[in-house]
Amino acid sequence: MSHFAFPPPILPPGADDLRAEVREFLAEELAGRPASQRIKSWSGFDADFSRKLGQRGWIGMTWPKEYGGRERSALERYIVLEELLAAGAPVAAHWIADRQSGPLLLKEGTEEQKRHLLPRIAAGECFFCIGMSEPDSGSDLAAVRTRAVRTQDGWRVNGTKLWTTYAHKSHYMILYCRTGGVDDRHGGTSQFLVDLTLPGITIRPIADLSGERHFNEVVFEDAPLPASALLGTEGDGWNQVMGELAYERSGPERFLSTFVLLVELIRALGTDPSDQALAVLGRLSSHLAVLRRLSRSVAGLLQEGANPALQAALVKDLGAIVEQEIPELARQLVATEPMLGSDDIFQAVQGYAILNAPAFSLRGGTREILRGIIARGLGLR
Amino acid sequence: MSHFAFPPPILPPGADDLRAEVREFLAEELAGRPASQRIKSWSGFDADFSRKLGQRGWIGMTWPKEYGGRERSALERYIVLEELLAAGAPVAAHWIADRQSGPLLLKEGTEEQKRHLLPRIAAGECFFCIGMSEPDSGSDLAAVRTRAVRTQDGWRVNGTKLWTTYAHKSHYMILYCRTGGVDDRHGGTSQFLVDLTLPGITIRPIADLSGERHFNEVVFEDAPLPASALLGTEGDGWNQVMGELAYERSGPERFLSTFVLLVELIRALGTDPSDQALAVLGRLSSHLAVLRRLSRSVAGLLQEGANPALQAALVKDLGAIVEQEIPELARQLVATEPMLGSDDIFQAVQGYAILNAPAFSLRGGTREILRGIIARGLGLR
Amino acid sequence: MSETSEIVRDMSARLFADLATPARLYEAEAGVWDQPAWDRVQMMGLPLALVPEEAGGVGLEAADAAGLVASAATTALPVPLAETMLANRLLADAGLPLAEGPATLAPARPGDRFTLERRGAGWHLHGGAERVPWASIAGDIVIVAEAEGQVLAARVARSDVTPLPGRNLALEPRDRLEVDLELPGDAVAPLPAGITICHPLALGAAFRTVALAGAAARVLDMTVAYANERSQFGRPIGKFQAVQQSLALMAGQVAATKGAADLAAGYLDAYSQPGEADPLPVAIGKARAGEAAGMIAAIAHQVHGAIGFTHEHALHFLTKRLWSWRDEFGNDAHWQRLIGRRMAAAGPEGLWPLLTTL
Amino acid sequence: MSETSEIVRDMSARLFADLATPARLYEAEAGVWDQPAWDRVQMMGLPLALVPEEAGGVGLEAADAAGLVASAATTALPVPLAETMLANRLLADAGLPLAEGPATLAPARPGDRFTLERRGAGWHLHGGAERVPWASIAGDIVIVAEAEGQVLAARVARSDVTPLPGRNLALEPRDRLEVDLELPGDAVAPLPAGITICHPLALGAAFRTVALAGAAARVLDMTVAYANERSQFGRPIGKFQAVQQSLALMAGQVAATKGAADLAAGYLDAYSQPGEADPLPVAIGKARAGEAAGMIAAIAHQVHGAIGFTHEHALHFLTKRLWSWRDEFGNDAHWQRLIGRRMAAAGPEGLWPLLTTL
Repeated sequence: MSHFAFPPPILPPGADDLRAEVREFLAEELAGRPASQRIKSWSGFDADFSRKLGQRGWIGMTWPKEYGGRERSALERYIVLEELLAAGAPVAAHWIADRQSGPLLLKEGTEEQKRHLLPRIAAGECFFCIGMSEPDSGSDLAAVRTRAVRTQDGWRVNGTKLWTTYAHKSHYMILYCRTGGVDDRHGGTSQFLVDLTLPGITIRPIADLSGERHFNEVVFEDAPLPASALLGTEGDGWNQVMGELAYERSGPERFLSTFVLLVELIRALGTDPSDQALAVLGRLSSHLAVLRRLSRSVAGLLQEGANPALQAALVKDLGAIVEQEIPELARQLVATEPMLGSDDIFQAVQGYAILNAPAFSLRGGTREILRGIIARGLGLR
Repeated sequence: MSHFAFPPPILPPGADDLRAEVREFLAEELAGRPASQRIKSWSGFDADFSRKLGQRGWIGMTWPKEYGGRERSALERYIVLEELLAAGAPVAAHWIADRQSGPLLLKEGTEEQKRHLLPRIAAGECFFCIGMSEPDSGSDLAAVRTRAVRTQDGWRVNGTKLWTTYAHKSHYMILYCRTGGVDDRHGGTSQFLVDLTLPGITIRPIADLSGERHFNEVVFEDAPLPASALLGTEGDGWNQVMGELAYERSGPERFLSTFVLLVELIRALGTDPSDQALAVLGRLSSHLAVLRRLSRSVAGLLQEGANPALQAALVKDLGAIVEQEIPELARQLVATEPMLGSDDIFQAVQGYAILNAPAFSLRGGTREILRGIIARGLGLR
Repeated sequence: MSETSEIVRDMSARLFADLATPARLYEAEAGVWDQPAWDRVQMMGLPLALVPEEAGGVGLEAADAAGLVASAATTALPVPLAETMLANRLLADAGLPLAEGPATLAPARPGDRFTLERRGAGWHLHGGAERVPWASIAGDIVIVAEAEGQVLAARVARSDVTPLPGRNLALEPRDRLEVDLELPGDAVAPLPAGITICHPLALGAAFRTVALAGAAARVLDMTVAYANERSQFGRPIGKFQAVQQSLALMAGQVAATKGAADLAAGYLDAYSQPGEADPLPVAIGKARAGEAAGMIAAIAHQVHGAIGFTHEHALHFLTKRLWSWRDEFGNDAHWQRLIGRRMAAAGPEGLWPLLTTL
Repeated sequence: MSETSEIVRDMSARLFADLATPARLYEAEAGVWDQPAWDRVQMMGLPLALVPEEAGGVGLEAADAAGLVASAATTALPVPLAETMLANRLLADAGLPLAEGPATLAPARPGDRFTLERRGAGWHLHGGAERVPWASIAGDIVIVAEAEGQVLAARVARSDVTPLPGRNLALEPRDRLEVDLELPGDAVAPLPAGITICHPLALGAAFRTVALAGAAARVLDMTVAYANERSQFGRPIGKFQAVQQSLALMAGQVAATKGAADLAAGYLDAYSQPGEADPLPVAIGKARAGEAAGMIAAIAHQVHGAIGFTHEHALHFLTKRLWSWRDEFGNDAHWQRLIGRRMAAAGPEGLWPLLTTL
């Protein structure tokens, strides 16, 4: 019976105080930030803001104190994350480092790597990007062709990474590439910690359909990496990457990407919405409340050291559906012709949401890949 | 550009008169028939009603007069069909014979078969069922195991057919079975015209989840068929069956199955529905109007001798979606706890629709199979 | 969960599975009341799960009691376990004698109301309710009504009323109740402060949410098993990507019913606390699970194909309950509107703070 | 379709494809008006397609004119072909001089209204409209308003007004128009009887429906081609059943836009007939195509993956138009409510007879 459990999340002690503290901080920091900026959610990049967060101790919160962390629980970290997202804070600068690269370093890094980088990440001063996709390897990670070859004093990298979010504003990339034979689809890959100021690395921003430039193409031409750049075990790249996924999939960023639009929708509807609007608001709220419950449950499982890969995939899949539905339902209730940069906030927020919604079921594993993972998790043979 | 055309349907001359005539007939014939019966749509069986329709010349309408037909156009026939369905007339008795078996006989039958059967079908006195599915062959038609073996004076049939709708009330079955080797998945099959009163045939009704008994299991145990029972060419069964499909897939029965519920919904909503109800009514009406346009277009294409297999599959797929949506949307607008046989008509009609809706995307080829056919039609390799 | 509750849970699960055989489910559909099954359930004390120990009950935590309801729902066991648990809890809350057999609660539909008026030493109870679950089977019916500024529970013996029989799609009794009765003074007592007239609806909705989650999980299990077992085109249909994608989608909806059930069950604890009983978590749970139920049933039937559509296959015992229960004690649209009103009242700045109370 | 119209159609299709190069589409997004493209379109006489021959136009049938609009839409050609066709048709219907360059019509949004009042020998035109397509580019703007019990067309030179620039998501001009003008007597004339004040909205909606169908068909083509071309896991993604199922679903929606466009285009013929011009077919067309547009864009982007999300790939020229056009001249919700009112007024017995008039 029942292939997956979602045990009720346990509220950490002091949760209410922490939440109040974060809200107070955000009320002050985001005071002048309009909804048309806040709708960017975790795509909004602001290095100053990230540094301030670091100063408050809200980056790398769960990490050991010796590496700059605060040794707080996953559910306390969850509170900070969801408050940031719900408020539309610009968290992109440190997001990847806090969510993925830091935990990866903690788990796989050498002592030197950890001492060197984790405190700077936690301070909100060191930003990371993920060099995973390639022109011919999107969902099919095992098809990467970028290759690192051993040299006398380290590695030489050649190849092209694509869709690398904020590479042009990051200090480091976690590079996933081939170090072994092409026949060994999974075994022949490794991860590297790449200082993006090294020679032989060219970063070219790519505009997306709304004209913003978050994506990059990163070209490696005989880029020399020191021996110390290897992250984890040579040949173990595939397994290391798979281990990151539960962190990446179950967070509140998987269902709050358009939350700011929902807030603006409520504003636009006013105090006496139609029955139709009430039903839509109620329905969306029920989805978000339940997702939040499930997502916090996964955070609790991760905290306990469980492997909730299936649950995380389910949260991401459900979350993308609701994130994408919000702009579609909003337009049924408030007639607007969306326009980027409009003075009419609803029009502007809706425009951003419409143009960006398609990405929600692509990033972090396409919907189809994710559902395949779920199906295997269900025991479909 | 554009893989499929839907040329505008041409209104046949005299269409309005024909429609008025059918409406008058139905108003009289269905006067006492409550919506809880009419919701059965083309599952409602009434041999008397079918005979009356035959007397009016509304079965086999497009067939040559020499076989009892009226030589009217496909679009005239379309008018009769859609009026019958919209009114919830009990058409099941003659439906298969009129839609599939008759045209198949016309195309593949011997002169003797045609003379013997078509006039009786057109008179509404001879009913057919389709012996296609088997316990281990639902969507995978090529996996049929029922087999006809040549004997001195005909054939001997063994095997089991399943889900044979109204076999227990039909005079004939069009049997699809194996006559060649099992290795030849498609080539080794043929069609037969089976008189269901022959010995060696046992028909066992199967109750469906609403307790109704339309389905049957039909067991053949050394059932002897005369040589004249072969329909079309031995070994050509697969191709013959595929040829039937466009007839089966594009008709108004593919989107009007729950039309009676929509009518009752409008009645339940009264004269001043909420904005939400107006939007839902408008949306459903837009779907039905467009489907009707597309479906009539396919009828026109069939009339011209084109092969609109892709278009027919598209109509069926879209049609099943809307047929299934109607009960789901109705319950958003009118709070009711559905109950079969309730005195409250809406409750009863909704109950029938909910219980039967799952079949709409199974019968006549499952949604998945149909979408595979569409994908191939689009040129996906 | 305590060790005792674990034992209760495991024993109950076995009991439900033993009792809910296809043969008995068919009989129940034909209208036969399964007294032997009820006797076994009662013998285990399950109808008293939600009654505090000091009131003569088992005193399970809400989550554990909900677990029993979910467990019974996975088997489609045709007895009013949830209703009797709730009726007894209401009786205990009001300090009235507990029910001795199967019991139920009313009203069970938004908008249905009863009126209570004092008449001498007793009360006059008047009104009607549609679709009261198991009213024709219950020995006692607990009716909640307002009078004199209080919310009261009235204990009515079914022998004093004549329910008009009806059925849901799963053919469980859902009966109309017309009441015009004189009740003795000790058959009526106030419920604790903070409880509103919507309480029976919220209680019922909470347990229907839990039951939907139980049935949904079972339907997923059956469908996955069928997909692994059934072959078409030479391989198990579960190997086809289209089927896998559908089942993944279904699993997401089943996960949502789990989260919904957790939220809803919380109401059963929360309303015992001082302050007004807030039905918002129930509203969210029932709305979300009710929405999921239809999708889950649709995908289950799509994957099962014709076989799942037959009366002989057990799938329909569960899908018919999904289709029925989603409409009972307020359908998803009802609860969505209630949530929507709360969110609209909270306004743009209050939405997130309200969501984070859940 | 006559031989002449076939020639026009084929020549136009070639012309549109020649003109709408990625380079020029990027320039148009940057705000550059493509005068050379417009000159070529005008040279072929296309802006006069809907004007009867006797009024100096081309006199195409509505279906053929719609075909041109659909054809231009498949290329995302950034000129106001549909708007100018409609403006000229309105001018011809009112017996006013045709436009010499690009033109447009207003109001273009439900609820926007202008007032016309006689002042001496001339007229006073007053009012405002949002999101008037190409108003900042058009040489002439045809404004429809009611006065003295008639529906009138007013021909306004853009040089007399100052549109406030705006853009849709595809960065096509959608401008605010505030008008407070004295017009000479011969700049205003009544439209034929039977035309209502909703006429410009219906005309625009009809051609947006047609354009949605054109863009939708092209998006399907691009997506099928991409699925056959792009490999993942060692084979074209179009071989994966999940992708095939999505594309089939998308094709269904594209088919629906075709049916919708056919219905909507019929209005352009129908309103010329005596009697009231019934916008119901337009309402149905725009509602259905508007609903389909979002699903089509979503599936196209899902199949294209990251590449389709870049500004360099041409997909967004079309999907941004799908997302924009569905909201223009009344979004699907607007038209659905209108249809809903008609159906509710027809009542249970009138629904089917009304549907069969379409």
